[in-house]
Amino acid sequence: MTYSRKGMSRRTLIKTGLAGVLATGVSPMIFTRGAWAQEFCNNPTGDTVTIGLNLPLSGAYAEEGADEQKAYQLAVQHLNGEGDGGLINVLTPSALKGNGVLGKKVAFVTSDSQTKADVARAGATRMIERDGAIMITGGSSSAEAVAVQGLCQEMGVIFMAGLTHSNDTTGKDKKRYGFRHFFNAYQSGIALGPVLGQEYGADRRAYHLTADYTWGWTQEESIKAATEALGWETVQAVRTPLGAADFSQYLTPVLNSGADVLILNHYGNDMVNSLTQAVQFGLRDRQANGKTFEIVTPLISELMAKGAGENVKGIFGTSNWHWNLQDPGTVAFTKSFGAAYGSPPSQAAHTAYVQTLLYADAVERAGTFYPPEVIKALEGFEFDGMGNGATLYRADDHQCMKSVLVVRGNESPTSQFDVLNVVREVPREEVDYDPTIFGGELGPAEPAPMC
Amino acid sequence: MNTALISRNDLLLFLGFTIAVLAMPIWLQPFGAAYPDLMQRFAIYGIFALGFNILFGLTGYLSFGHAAFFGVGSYAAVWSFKLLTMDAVPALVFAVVIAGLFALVIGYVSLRRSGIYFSILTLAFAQMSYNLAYSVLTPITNGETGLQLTLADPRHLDRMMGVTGGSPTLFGQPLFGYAGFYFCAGLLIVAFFIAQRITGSPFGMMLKAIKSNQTRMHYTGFNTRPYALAAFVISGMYAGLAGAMLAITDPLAGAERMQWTASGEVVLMTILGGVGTLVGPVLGAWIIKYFENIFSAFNEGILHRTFAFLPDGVEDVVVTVTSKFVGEGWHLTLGLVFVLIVVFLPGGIMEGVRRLFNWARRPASVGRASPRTQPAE
Amino acid sequence: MFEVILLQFVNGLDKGGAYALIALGLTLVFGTLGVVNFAHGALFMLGAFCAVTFQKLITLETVTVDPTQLSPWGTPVEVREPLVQAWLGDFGAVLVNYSVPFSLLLAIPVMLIVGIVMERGLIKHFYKRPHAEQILVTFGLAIVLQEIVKAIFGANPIPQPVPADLRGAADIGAMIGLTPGIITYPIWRLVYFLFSAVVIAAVFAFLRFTTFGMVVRAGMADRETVGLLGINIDRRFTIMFGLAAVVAGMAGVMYTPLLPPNYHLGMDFLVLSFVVVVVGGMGSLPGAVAAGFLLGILQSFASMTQVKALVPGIDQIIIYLVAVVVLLVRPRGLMGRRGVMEA
Amino acid sequence: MTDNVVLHVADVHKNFAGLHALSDIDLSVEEGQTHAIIGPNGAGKSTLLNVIVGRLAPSRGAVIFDGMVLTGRKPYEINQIGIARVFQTPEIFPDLTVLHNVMIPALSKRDGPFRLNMMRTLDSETAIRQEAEDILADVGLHERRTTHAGALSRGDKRRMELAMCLIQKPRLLLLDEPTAGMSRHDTNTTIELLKKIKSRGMTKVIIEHDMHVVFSLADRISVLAGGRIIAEGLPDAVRGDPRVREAYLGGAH
Repeated sequence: MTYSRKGMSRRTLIKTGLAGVLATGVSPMIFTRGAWAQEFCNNPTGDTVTIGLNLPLSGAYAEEGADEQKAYQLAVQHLNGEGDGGLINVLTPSALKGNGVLGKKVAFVTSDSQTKADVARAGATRMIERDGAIMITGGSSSAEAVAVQGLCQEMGVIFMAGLTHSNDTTGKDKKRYGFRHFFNAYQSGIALGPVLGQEYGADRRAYHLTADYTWGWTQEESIKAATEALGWETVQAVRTPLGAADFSQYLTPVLNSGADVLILNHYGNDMVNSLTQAVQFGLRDRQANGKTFEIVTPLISELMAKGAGENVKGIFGTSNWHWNLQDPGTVAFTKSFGAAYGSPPSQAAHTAYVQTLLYADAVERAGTFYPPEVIKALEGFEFDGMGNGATLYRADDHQCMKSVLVVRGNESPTSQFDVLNVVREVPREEVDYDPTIFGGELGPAEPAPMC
Repeated sequence: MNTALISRNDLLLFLGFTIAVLAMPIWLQPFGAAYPDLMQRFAIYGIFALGFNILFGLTGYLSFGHAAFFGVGSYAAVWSFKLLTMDAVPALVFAVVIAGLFALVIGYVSLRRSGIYFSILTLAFAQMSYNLAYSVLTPITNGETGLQLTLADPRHLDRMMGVTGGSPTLFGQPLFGYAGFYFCAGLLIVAFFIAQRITGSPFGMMLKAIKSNQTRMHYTGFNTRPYALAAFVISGMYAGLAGAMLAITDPLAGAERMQWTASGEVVLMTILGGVGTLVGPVLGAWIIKYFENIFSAFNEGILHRTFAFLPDGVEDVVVTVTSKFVGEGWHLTLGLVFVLIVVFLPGGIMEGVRRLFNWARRPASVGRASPRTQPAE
Repeated sequence: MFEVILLQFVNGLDKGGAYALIALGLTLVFGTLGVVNFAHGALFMLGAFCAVTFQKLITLETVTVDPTQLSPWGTPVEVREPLVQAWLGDFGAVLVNYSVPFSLLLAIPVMLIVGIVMERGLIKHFYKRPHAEQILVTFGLAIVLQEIVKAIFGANPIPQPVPADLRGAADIGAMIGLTPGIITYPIWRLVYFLFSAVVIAAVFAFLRFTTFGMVVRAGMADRETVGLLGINIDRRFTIMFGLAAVVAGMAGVMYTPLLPPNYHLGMDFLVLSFVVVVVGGMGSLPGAVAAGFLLGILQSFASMTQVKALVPGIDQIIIYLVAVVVLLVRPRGLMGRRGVMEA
Repeated sequence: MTDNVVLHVADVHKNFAGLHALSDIDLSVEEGQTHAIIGPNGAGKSTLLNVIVGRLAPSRGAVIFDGMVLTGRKPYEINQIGIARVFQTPEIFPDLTVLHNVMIPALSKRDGPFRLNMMRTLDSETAIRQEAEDILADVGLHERRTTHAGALSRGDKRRMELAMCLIQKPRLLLLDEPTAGMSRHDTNTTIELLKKIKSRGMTKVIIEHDMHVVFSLADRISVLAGGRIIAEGLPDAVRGDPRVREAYLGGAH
């Protein structure tokens, strides 16, 4: 039962049932080499171009994954000229025409990454090897992002990272083929520091609970540096196991430690749980050193805030983006997403959407899908209108330099989505940093001979 | 049956298996699974399950911590790449030896108990390995991000030989794509052969006897502990081999491959395929990996295209219903498959195959007891 | 230092009680039916979602769409009126406030039905089958249950409120005459502890002092003989499974304010439950309680900075380390009987 | 007492939580003899057997076999010394074929307690296989050699277990009620079988309830009651001993 995929019409494919299902998602892997086409991985030759979405559809971050998927679908529609066009209308400068990318209709394939590095890599490999994906995007953790971007570097396929907040992604593990729009732990620290100083004063004693793995450590380090610069004292930094569920044994020592601020360097469900439990320990009703005890969650998203419910009220944190910003980009995107799905987008959805558009735009500007050219087009690209103000895709580390939001849990939400308030938009200049401080090497841009 | 090397039935099974494995790129085509990465995984997890079956299927000890050896194998292989050479052979050897030693220690302690107590001991050791690999052992494991190759790796042997290049090779031959698959397929076939020999050897019979009645073994003059330990170490080495192969085809070792869910996965593979059979665990591994990689990728777009021939309203209904079971709902299908298989085919898929086989041949041959009662001479 | 240790001890007791309660249903099923139930975590999770459902039901609102106003994401603004308060007035408000404890009223019958259906439909066919098959079928069932919950409730955790009067921490130090403000502990955790104690005691008394319990215990020892006496042991085993499901479900309901439940919750507690049950001794009720306290207290102390400084990462592995040590020193766990689950 | 005593149970006591299961047991079994141990239920017969094979450690005293102290050795070591045991409820390998059930003890005899011979095939063990088939022919199970042992009748299981012991050519064979629960016909077949192997010069210790079996096979008889040996001697002497009648046979005979 062997057959060449090339010779089959769509009709026949459908008739072959299961086989058809699988094969339709697949673009030809046997290249017809035209004189015009450079030779590289998955050079699209038909009238469609396929992008690969690596999403956590199962596991603890399935909600983020579902939201990202919605955003990607929306981005693909907009690129193909369907719907209201979304941010295509506000991106400046823009080479996007709303007729696909380089005239080719955009299609996508998906893979369930389960928020596991191994699985994410397997999924990315499948989408590259079998489904002919020209670009891989998505993800909900830094481990995933670092793993997949390493793979993409080897394969010569561009990776547009989704949710990843660790300094490593564009720091010591940065790759020429990997690009991150999301902000990072270091920027969280710089952005949050002044606001904390303003709200809670310069004389504070902080107690850190930190997720015991690389992301947690970088976050703790960044926040420590930022708060100590304010004059705060770090009483204690305690590492907690990933997925501990019950954090009470780490919270009891906080009570009589002499600290008056608790900083939770947790993410996702860990953060939801540790925050909920910390509030129940009465920490926020407590007085310490003559001040009201405070809790800070340096990285927070609206999904986490929803999970923590009431407990998040009045808590400070940072976000990459939030739907109730008032710039034209945000308004357009929120409207477009809301019209399609009936709810405002999360920051995961936003970064996913923007990454897709930025990639497509870079291809248009490069005039080719050839990755080294696309990389050149992305590196050092200055743009505006995507909801984060004027933004630079920094060439040195492929980190987007843009404003960062300091947010605070909403005391009186008007709807189930209205859980966070933007307290301050920290301008890009303030969260700028020297890309060399984290080391790492981007590696070569020439595509690997494989794939 | 006068050849001492291998019996006729075993030979046929082995040849059949070999052909099936080597022909994967052909027969997996209609299932959409005929791409190197997935076929490599089929081979790798096939080996993992084969080895697990030597412990669980033959000896009857249900380990819930085998992923630890798999993970240790991966880490060892990546370290071999980093420190020595990008060649696959030292990585494999190194991984198998380290995993074997690790299994020796854990097996020595865990085998002091049996039944569920043994299972929990192995689970505990594996979870400790996982938790430590994720956090405290980060200098060795690179924690959350996983151990990766970097340009700055010393690679002493390669330096000495003047070899450059950043991806795994076999005697200079790069191992991507189909080369990688045939490399894995070759190892799977060798692993299958060894498993088959073990099953058919006096040693294998002792393992089965331990599963059947340990008390009788003691009163028959056997010290069962070293037998069980040998089985444990062998299956640990299989797991280490599989882990190393995963690191060779994809040079990254992450802590989550040691988590209890990964250990549970190999248990499920084995039971799904058929405990104690040779082919069953491999089949089980293939099915679970197929679900994880292919079934999970059916999104609504693909479904709409598939059912495009239906009238619009019907199409929407069909797509809505189907999409609950594929794509992000693939776990649901997997769960249902487990329940159905174990309810209707307690011996796993292999029992289904056997039943089909018996059903097909029953009308033809009446006296089917005869072939095995023939004297061996 | 004294107060730190005392507080950690209180925390250990609290964790221990919770562990014992969470594992109770598992050890009941082990002890009476001899079934390795990998769906136990899913039952715990289902219980938690009974609380979610109850809360959603009593906070049902009439939604009137105001088409003149648009939300920022472009949909018409919805004006919501809570229904229960409209119907029941003040009692409605009490209901909303105490939604978690009240949802026990929903959880008990629901979990009983779930348990009975599970046992009659599936588990009873597996009493004589190998443990491996029990594991596969219950694991498959657990996946199915959690995927159904995910399809209904989504994957994000859903917070459940602590009743307003029980929020915050109680100063238990001051109650026993220590300096106020030193030994404080969340009220809801204390409630959970008391709840655990009551449920465990009730189950224990039920098995020890009722005819039903006696028959079940006799059935555990020798099923056939009890059957020969004309007692329908099967029916009682069904009820036992239902009871175990109810206990798991109640543990889940009351845990929701501490841990906003998501569909994955069950798997997170599955391994822990098994460790508690095995350390305690398979099927032993007092064993599970003892193991719960042992693990809780040791985990609590292992998480102290001072201890972690001595043994890095000890808090990551303490539970498993205790399991290994206990099983090597006491082959059948703390209070296990000989020959149970050793085949 | 003659010089060719092969098994000597010397002054063995066994207490279970203060309960005297065995006291002052002194027993000598001569090479080649069949020694029966009889006694009422709860007399301590099985406890004694368990002490001999190493399943239970005596509270005091020792078991000496051919000059070697057995006490403190593990069951498998005791088997390797040359002591095989038939259990009251057959301990066999129900999932394996009858032939394999019998080959396994033969391999134990040849290879010792542990050997990692995984690169040979079972089919190449022709000598062992032949030996097993011969023994199976002896016990009348040759036709059933490919059936799974679990499917055998109780009587056949017992005979197979006997074959599993005989193939090791043990120097001492311990039989725990070898005919318990058997029909009269099966009992007689088993007696014939045991008589047949008597000529092979194997020493046997039999625990038995059935007097018909005991008096058909035993060379010497020890009578156990209340954990003590109350009489010992040749069958006829024991039969006539009034203490035995009182303790064991009661008034019935």
